[in-house]
Amino acid sequence: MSQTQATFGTGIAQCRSDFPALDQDVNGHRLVYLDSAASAQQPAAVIDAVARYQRNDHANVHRGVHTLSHRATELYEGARDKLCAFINASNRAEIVLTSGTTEAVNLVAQSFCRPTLSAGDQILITGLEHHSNIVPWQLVCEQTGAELIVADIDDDGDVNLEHLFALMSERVKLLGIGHVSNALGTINPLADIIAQARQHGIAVLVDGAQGVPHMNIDVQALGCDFYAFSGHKMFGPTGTGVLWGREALLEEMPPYQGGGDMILEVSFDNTVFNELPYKFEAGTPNIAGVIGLGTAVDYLLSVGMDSIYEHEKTLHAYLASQLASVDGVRLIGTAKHQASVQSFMLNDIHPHDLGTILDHQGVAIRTGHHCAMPVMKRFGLPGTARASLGLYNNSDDVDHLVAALEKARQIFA
Amino acid sequence: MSQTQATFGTGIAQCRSDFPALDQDVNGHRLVYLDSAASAQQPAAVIDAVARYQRNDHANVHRGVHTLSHRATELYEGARDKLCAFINASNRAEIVLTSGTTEAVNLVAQSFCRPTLSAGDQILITGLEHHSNIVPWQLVCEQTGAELIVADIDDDGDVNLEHLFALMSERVKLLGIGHVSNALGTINPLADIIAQARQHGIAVLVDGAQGVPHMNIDVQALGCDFYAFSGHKMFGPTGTGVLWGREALLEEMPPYQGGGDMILEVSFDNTVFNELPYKFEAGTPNIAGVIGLGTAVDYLLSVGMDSIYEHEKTLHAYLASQLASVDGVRLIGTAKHQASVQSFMLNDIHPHDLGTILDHQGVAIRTGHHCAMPVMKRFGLPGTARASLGLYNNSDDVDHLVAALEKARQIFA
Amino acid sequence: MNDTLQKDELRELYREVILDHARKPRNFGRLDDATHTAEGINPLCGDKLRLYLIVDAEQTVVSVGFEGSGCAISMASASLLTETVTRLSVEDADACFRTVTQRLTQANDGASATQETDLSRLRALDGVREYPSRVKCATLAWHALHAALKQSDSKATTE
Amino acid sequence: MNDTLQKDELRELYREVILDHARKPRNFGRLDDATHTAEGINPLCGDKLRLYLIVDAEQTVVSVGFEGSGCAISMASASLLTETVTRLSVEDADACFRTVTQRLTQANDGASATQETDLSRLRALDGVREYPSRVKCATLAWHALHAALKQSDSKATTE
Ligand SMILES: Cc1ncc(COP(=O)(O)O)c(C=O)c1O
Ligand SMILES: Cc1ncc(COP(=O)(O)O)c(C=O)c1O
Repeated sequence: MSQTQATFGTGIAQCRSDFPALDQDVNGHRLVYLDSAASAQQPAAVIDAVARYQRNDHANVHRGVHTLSHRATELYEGARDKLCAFINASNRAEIVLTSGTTEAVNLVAQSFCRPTLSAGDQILITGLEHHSNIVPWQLVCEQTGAELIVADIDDDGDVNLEHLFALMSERVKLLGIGHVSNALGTINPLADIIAQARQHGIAVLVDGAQGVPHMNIDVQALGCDFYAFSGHKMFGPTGTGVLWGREALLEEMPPYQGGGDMILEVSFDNTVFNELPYKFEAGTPNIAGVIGLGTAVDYLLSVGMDSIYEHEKTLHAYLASQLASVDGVRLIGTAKHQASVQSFMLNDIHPHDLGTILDHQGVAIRTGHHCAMPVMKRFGLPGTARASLGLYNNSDDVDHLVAALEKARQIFA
Repeated sequence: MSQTQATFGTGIAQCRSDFPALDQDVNGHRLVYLDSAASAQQPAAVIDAVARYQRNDHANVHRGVHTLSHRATELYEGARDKLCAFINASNRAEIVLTSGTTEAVNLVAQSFCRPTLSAGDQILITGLEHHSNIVPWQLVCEQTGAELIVADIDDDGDVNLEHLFALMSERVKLLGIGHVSNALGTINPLADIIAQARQHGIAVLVDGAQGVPHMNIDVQALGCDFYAFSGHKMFGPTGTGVLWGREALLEEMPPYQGGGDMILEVSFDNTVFNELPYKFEAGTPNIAGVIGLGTAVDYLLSVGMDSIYEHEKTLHAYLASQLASVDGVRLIGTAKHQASVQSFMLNDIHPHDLGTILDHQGVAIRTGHHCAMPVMKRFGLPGTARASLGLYNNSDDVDHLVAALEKARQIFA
Repeated sequence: MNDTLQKDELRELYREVILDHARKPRNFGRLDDATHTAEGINPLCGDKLRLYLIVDAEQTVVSVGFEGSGCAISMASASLLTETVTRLSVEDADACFRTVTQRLTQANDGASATQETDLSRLRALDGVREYPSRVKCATLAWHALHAALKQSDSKATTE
Repeated sequence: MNDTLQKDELRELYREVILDHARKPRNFGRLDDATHTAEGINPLCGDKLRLYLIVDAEQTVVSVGFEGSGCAISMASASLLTETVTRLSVEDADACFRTVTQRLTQANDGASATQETDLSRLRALDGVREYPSRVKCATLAWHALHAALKQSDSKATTE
């Protein structure tokens, strides 16, 4: 069925075999997994690290003097160190482990914003955001009387920078902005945006869920205040994530949740919170998941973030051009800089129907609103079909997708 | 080194071999794991279920039309159904999946209490509680001006019921109480306590972290309003947990976190939250972990909760009597009804030193405050040594512990 | 790869009658004088529709309309629904809800004997049974029907 | 099981001198006229101590005391600390902090040459190196020393 041979990404091409889930047939066809933006597959190294940990080293962390507890703590805290280096945080105290991007954003909304926001203050986001970077701000605005304001996006799926900058003022206390749009693939020009926000004294949270898996991240160079991302999108386990925050800000913030591990001393009159990052990590963490996430970091580094970025850039260009060449396909999201994601429509076929027809041919794409309903509304669509790439995809996958679309056209002819 | 043969628990005895982590040497000795109250080991069935899922079926849940997404959703929601039946919830909508007990308690503090508490109101807990059932209430009391009040415990480690009942009044909005104390093993007489609370219209949250792994739980029979527990204490993965709540209460509560999956519809003016239980499950959940937790439920049911309870009851009695027979040992926690946990001191040896000496002989116990500093303070101790049992322990483990204590006595002679 | 078999299965799902109803839904539009109405939402794919019923004094559904948008399966199912339940008693209409949901979620199609109603046109939906992830689309309008018959304004989801 | 070897390793950790210092800590008690003080907390095992220093005009540590409770290792280490740093210059005392923490956390014991101070009594702590989970106990008092020398009242933890 494949029309061309993989013509690029050969250096990275062998990575595909590291991912056991990709080596299967679905509905009688080789699986073509184009849904990594929703959740990525894991290399065997990650799956095995988690299982090995459970078979040999599991115990609760931080609180035990026995050998297993010590081993578990070393592995768990070792993963934190890896994450710290991976995004170039200045200090492991800045790596707060969460259950995902969503919890990380909620933590900032509740611990950074809620105590200080009041009526008249504003939180600024863009029209591109994922629900996880919208609803937490809506909730805190409702709780405090602050106002949520939203910068428009244009027809290509770029944030309208003029509008965004015009909305910035001293009233704005925080800007929440995605690194890469999960719906349209737009890479936001963060350097400019953050520099501008700085001038107004606006704190910046970057939703990096779709950034981290695809490019080298240096939080210090970015200049933001918070950077949030999820383990499961970067080939690590579900139920893991990171909130990176500047130490000085985290230091000032009250804890988010109460419980074990986040305190130094509890009495009924007076409770002393633990130091960073533990102040924000209440209860038994996802130990196995975090250890797996550390292995995912090792894996990504062994492949090389720059190779990944180059590979995906080339492949995305191929994806976009091949899709555009299909009769009746309309690309949704044609921003100047895009990464890994391409949304589209085929004639008037509802994306959900398209998803079923492709799945029937072994091609897994996502269809629907992609947790970005405002983006859909902006384009007047009920949803889109979205193909998204991970480091393991190749041009053959794209060719399969295109071939499968032909069949959809026939059925709905 | 073992002085007696395992003389009971033979029916359940073969379970031990289901747990790979128990089959190892630590410091040259067979591992004797007596720290399940901190975190339990996993049966191979759970470890394998998680790995199998990652190798074959992983994708994001709820939002996808393709085969893997459908499989993942079926497995994930299937686990919810298992949990629902396991604790006899009346309805799967009442099973809110969380990252653990700690998050579950914080959810109730923030979504149930915070919107309605005000100065003059009270939250009632007992002197036995784990930090996870103290600090979330402290935080919400500070946020709302409500008062945290605490029922005393007596010298055996029983809650002083007279005091507890005397503290109940219409001012008390919620009682947070553990099912089983992780520090002292006390099983609270929940039926009486909940009945009494009901008379004052007090909502009751039971911290079931140490209940679920050891006995059959029927939340409807208990009559409480919320029941919280953790996956990793019941032989399931870390990063998983459950808040069970009465549907009518959950229905009224605002969401806890905002994000994907917990909404039906997002626009910048108006966001419609999803129905139960999804309203409380923002973001990509710990899919693999929850699937593993479902397998842990299968495992527990296959062993039988009543057998587990009986086995551990006998073994706990043996543990307590063997410990008490060691010269210089003082039991901490001698409540009428105890489960699975025994704290103790040996002469004036600091528990931490004891932990090291036992670990050196392959015996893993926990030492310190067990995230229950108020209990330690009550007994005037910096911490205790704590041996805790899981279904896989046997009398041989107890004998090893006792033998290892002899060496500690010699060193500190 | 056996393209023929697949195409057949897909054609089973997307039968001509389904495509036809999806493209030209019958009874599409709001009924201003509706006595019963309910919204159906499928958060998975964004299907969203509102059903309008006019029930007369004899408890007969005299008129049915719907508006909304969604995939071919949900639109066709809603359209077929309007044709099926018009002129039925409220009781029979609600029995249809049960029959259809059972029929689509269970392997066999045991149900339809429970009533007199002519459900033959609903056979068009049978292909959905092979696509469990699409059953929600096919049943959405029926859940809305059930909700509408229970109360006058409510929201149904298939989650 | 080779009980002899083990007993030896444990005896290396719990040497007589450690047990002696733990049972009868030297310079135990609050110094009311302290010029510098800091608290050390090890949340892991609940070790908690407060160190008091009197530093004179020449920047010499003229007196050291501590109070608190903890395991044998942390108590003995604090007791040994008070004996070691009394009469040292502030600079040398702080150098001790670095030497001890390095010595206990690194496999080899390279450090002590960096200064003139007599650290011989601290060899008693060397057994701790085999017990990574106990290093925090042994270094707790030293972290408090470092914190005390930096500012007049602060809290140190070994997390
Ligand atoms: C009685 C009790 N409550 C709550 C918790 C907190 O559970 P987790 O750390 O899994 O959130 C624990 C365990 O640490 C516990 O033993
Ligand atoms: C851009 C973006 N932000 C946030 C999220 C939320 O991440 P999670 O569901 O892992 O919390 C996602 C993924 O769903 C995303 O793509």
